[in-house]
Amino acid sequence: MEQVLFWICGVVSIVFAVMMILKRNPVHSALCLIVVFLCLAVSYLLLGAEFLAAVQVIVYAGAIMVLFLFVIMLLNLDDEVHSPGKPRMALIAGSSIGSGLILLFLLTGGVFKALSGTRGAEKVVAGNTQAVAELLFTKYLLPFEVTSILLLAAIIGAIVLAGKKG
Amino acid sequence: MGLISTITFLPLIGAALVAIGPREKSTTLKAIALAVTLLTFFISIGLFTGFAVGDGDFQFVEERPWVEGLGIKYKVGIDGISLFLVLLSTLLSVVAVAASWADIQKRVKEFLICLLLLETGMIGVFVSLDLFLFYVFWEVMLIPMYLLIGVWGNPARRVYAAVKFFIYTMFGSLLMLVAILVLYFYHGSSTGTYSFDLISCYALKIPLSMQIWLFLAFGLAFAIKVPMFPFHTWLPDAHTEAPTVGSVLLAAVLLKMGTYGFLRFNLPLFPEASVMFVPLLAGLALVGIIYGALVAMVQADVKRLVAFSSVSHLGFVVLGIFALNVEGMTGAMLQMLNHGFSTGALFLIVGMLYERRHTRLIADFGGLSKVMPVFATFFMIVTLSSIGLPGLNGFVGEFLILLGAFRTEPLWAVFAALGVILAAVYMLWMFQRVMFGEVDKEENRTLKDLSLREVAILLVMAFFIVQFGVYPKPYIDRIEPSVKVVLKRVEERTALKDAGRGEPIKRVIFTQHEKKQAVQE
Amino acid sequence: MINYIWMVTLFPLIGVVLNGLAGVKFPRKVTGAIGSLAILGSFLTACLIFAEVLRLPAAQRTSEVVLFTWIACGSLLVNIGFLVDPLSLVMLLTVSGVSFIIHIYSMGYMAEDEGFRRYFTYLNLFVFFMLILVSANSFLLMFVGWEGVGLCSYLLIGFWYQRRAPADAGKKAFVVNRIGDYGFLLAMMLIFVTFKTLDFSTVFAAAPHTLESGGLAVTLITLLLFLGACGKSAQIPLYVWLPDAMEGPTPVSALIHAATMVTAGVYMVVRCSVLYSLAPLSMDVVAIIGCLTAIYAASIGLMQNDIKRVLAYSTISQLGYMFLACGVGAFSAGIFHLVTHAFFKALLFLGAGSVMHGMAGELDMRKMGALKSKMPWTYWTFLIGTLALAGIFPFAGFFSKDEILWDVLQKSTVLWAGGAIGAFMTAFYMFRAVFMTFHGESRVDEQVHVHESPRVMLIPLGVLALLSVAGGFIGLPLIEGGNRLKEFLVPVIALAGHGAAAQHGAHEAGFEAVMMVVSLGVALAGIALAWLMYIKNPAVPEKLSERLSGLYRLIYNKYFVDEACAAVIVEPVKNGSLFLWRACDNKVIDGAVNGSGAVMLRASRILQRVQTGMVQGYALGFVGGVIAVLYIVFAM
Amino acid sequence: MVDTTQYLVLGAILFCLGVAGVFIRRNAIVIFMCIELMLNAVNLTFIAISRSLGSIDGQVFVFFIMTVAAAEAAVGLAIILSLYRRRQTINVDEVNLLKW
Repeated sequence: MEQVLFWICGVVSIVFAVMMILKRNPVHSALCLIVVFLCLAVSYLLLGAEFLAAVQVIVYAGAIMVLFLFVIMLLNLDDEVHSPGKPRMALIAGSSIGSGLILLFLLTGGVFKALSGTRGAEKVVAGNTQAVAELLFTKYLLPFEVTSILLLAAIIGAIVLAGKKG
Repeated sequence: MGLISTITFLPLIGAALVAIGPREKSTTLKAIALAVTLLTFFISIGLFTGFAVGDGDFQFVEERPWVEGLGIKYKVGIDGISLFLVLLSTLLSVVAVAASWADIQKRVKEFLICLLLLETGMIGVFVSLDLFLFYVFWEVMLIPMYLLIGVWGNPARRVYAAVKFFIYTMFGSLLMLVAILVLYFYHGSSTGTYSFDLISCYALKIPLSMQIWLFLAFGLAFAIKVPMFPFHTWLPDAHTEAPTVGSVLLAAVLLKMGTYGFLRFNLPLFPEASVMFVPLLAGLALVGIIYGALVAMVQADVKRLVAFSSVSHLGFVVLGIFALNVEGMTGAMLQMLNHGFSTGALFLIVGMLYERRHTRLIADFGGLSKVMPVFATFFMIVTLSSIGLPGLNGFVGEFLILLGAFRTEPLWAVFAALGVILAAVYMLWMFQRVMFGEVDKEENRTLKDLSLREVAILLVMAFFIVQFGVYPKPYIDRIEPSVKVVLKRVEERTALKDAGRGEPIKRVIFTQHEKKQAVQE
Repeated sequence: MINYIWMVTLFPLIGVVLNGLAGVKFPRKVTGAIGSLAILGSFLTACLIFAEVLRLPAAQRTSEVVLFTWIACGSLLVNIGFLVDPLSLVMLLTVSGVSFIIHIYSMGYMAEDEGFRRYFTYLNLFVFFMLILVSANSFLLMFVGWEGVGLCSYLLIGFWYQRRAPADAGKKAFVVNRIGDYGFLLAMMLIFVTFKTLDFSTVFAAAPHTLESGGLAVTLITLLLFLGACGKSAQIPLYVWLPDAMEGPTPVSALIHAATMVTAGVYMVVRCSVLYSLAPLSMDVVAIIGCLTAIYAASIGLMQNDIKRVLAYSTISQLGYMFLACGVGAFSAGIFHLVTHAFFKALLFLGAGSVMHGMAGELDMRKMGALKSKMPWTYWTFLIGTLALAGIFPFAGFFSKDEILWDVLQKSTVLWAGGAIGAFMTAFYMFRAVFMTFHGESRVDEQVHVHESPRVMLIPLGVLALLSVAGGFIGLPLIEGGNRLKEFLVPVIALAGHGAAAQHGAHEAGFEAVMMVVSLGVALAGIALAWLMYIKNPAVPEKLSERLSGLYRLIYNKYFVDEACAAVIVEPVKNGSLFLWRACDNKVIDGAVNGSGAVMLRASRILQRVQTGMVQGYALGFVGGVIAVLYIVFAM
Repeated sequence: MVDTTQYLVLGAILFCLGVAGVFIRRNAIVIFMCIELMLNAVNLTFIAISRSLGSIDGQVFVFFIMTVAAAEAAVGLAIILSLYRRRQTINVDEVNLLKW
């Protein structure tokens, strides 16, 4: 059962990711991206990270993508015309992606080899959110506080940058 | 706070005073600067009077730890070699401030600060006995000079000239820094204590292979400063673009740091290498003499002509140093001072002409000696002194150098003496085109003669020009012992025979009984 | 009184200081007076010292007065001191005497010149340096006088600096002198290396046993010294500056280029007679060059039309005689001719000066003629001078020139023949000058109002004429004790005793008398030829010049020496240094320096291309970097 | 039970697609979205490995990554907005002021 669900999410997310890249209209790309995020949320569930799945849906699909859509709408961008003068760039991009993919496959193999020996028991931890919260507020308290400041900075930055120019 | 430290840092305090002073009232600023430089000069006369004549070693030595960890000490002191160079710097700083009274209009405050900083740098270089301290002052002296040329030079190519001057000297001094560090570590490894102290470095036994590289590194830095033949192209540019005062100080004092460096560092620290490089450096010096004189002949710009004449004169000095005998080196020391006065005065004179006519091309002048008779007499005296007319200061130094060179290698003297003829040719040709002939150009007719201030300055220079020529004994008595010390240090570890006579290294010439001696040796 | 010798040189110095610095406000008379009195002072002191030395026995006549040490460095010790001995006294007397007379003369001659004060300052400075040169006690001090005199001749030749020609002539004189001084300088260094000192007394005392006679060292020293002498006394290679030196005021030519400065070379050779007698090769070189110069200069003198140029070439020729005398070892004869020449040559120059003064600056003899009636006093004094120069019996020139010719005959008949030809030519061109200016029909154009010079100029002419006549009697040949000058000089020249050819046997006397008549005859023949060509039928010179036009033009243009030396020396040096500066300095060295700067610039421009401005290009860089790192870390 | 390698492969593919998207697309916002995609791919690998290691730390990291992503998105969009306001375009090629 889990296997089937994984394959569905995997295929759907890849298909929609490719569509996101190829779509002319930015809004369509945004929508495709939302679908990809949802599939990922499902995979998090499969991996037993319910809390993160929820956060994923809320934060990414909910907040960030809405923000994206909002900005796209604000700038009412027309379709991206295929800029003529850039065949060269596409070529480079294509080749680099190809090589990148191959390399990454190698790496994942390599990484996995290093990790293979440590397959711990996949115990499903009850109360995933409690565990995450407990860990978050003990061991990772400092990063937690730092991220709050980071968010504050981001807010101020966004206001200043996008604020009403005099 | 010993005598030397006061002299070195008084101008610095003066610079601070000027910095505080009111910007718009430029005359008060100049007055402060003049007062400070005069005070420094009078104190430095204390050095002269307190100097023990017969003693060749360092006197007035002050030593205070600076950075113990690295073994860097604040050690200063003078001997016969640096005594008169310090006096020259203090005196010429006074002359510089006086000469720049009317000359500099814009940014007077910064100008005076640069001048006083330059003075500190100059004196510091001549008095420091710690290699690190020497290098610090060497760089300190560079920056104000760069600013002097770059900011107050004449607008045409001053930036090019300033940058060229800076990069040329910097290139050389970086190599010197490397050499100093090598010396430092070698000193550490061979004697256990890491120190930059010059005196203890003198005692080091450096293997010949290392000596050669160190000699070349130090030598290059000093050769660029002298300037010797291949490295001299910065001098004409720096001189033509520098303000009058800038080129006076540049010619009179800064050029001497190169030759002083040879005497203070290259010869005593690396004797075997020095003896090895004598033919090379003497050769370059000879080329410098003849080349400088020949090229000076065809210059259309007076300042450029005088610059090339300095290349020729300093070629003599280097030849004197590398004759490696008492007469040659004492003559070289004297010629350094003479060149300071005669070329300094020449630049002052050209500056005065430039102030009146705002041009330096010889062709623009003609028949000035009728229009400005007082100016003509001073110009005549200085020209004759730079030609080396006996009775004036140039001759004593030049004759001793030629004598020293002749003792070591007669051929050197034969070529070097050619420089004496060429000097007469280009100086008199220039003098004739500027001063004689009829007053054909309209602007020359209305030039006003020297003001009282200008006469006072030139009188000071003329006094020393004559005094050196007629009675050089007090200077020679103080220089000779220190030169003998340096020579003895070179002789101890090289093939040269007894220090006093400084017999020629290779062959002895002419007289029968000396031939017999040569056979025995 | 001897140790007041430094007073002799001090007086002119006081004159220079007074006239030069304080004299701006003095009226002309006072300036002239100060100048002349200063020289008179030194002349009188010289006479007092001369009298005192005369009373001393011959042996102790040389003494040295040292003032202070000038340079004491290493093994070199030079002090400022003066040598009082017969030779220097003779020179002192001649120099101060003649210059005093010329000072008086120039008070009149330069009366209306606006550079009057400057002129007297320079003249006094010149006499100061000349007296130092003559009475120095060491080579170095003599060199000080040597170059000082060169400087003053530069200043005085270029006195009228407004005009271009004098300025050029001055510069030429100084440079050519400097070339001579180059030789002197090298000789001094050689002497110092050999003897460890530069003082005359020690050098000449040590010379015979330190230097091997005829050896390389002594020959080189003497030849270099002679090069210096040639520079100063205008001998063959370095005489080019003297004819141009006539651009200066005439009293200057009289003083510097006739009486004193040019004789400095002869004095130096005589002073170093000890060294020269040790180097026979150098003696021959001196003699040959002397003889050559005598003939060569006389030949050019034949064709000159400018009266001062004629006298200039005759000076060069007479100097040739003096060197000829020294070359054959007759140093005292050389000095004797030097002294007499100083008198009559100064007289001739001053005479020419007063002719110029009367003719409002006209120098070209072709525009003169029949001035005899208008300027009688000048004519008669000029005639006496010419007779003395030509070597006619009772006059000074006869005795001194004859003594030289006689001593030369002892050595080699060829040189004697040269000397005789020279004498013939001298007599010819001198009388040609006299006939063209004073006799024949007047070619003077009308508006020139010819007048006799003022008395202040004529008295000096008279005195010099008297000296030209009486001068000869201090060196009478044949009669015992007649040659008082030679006896007086013996202590100085005796040092070189064995070199001199002084064996006057009894039977020689008759032969010498015959030779005196022969030289007198040669001189008279010259005069007769001149009279024939310029008085009897003036057409002859034109006809002669057409027929030998090639030779005539050659001699007239002074053998094209000036143009040749300009082309051979001056141009190549100028172009060479131009090339040196342009090619070597600018292109090579500056090129390398700026080149390194340019290379840096070009390299940085290539690197700039990386900044394409394309954001994605940079991203590509990142990814590439990441891949590379991962590859290295994991796959390697 | 789905083993971790498959998740890692999925994450890798998504990541490469994100990278490709960044190069291919001209529109700044779409590039921005691709970057978000890449971030999520990384999150996926994090969680997959955290599960295989059996420790929660990985998930906490993902949590932090998400906050950073949010902050970054906000600021990024603000930048794009001001860029658009100034240059009236967000086509990456035309924003090449830093070009030499």
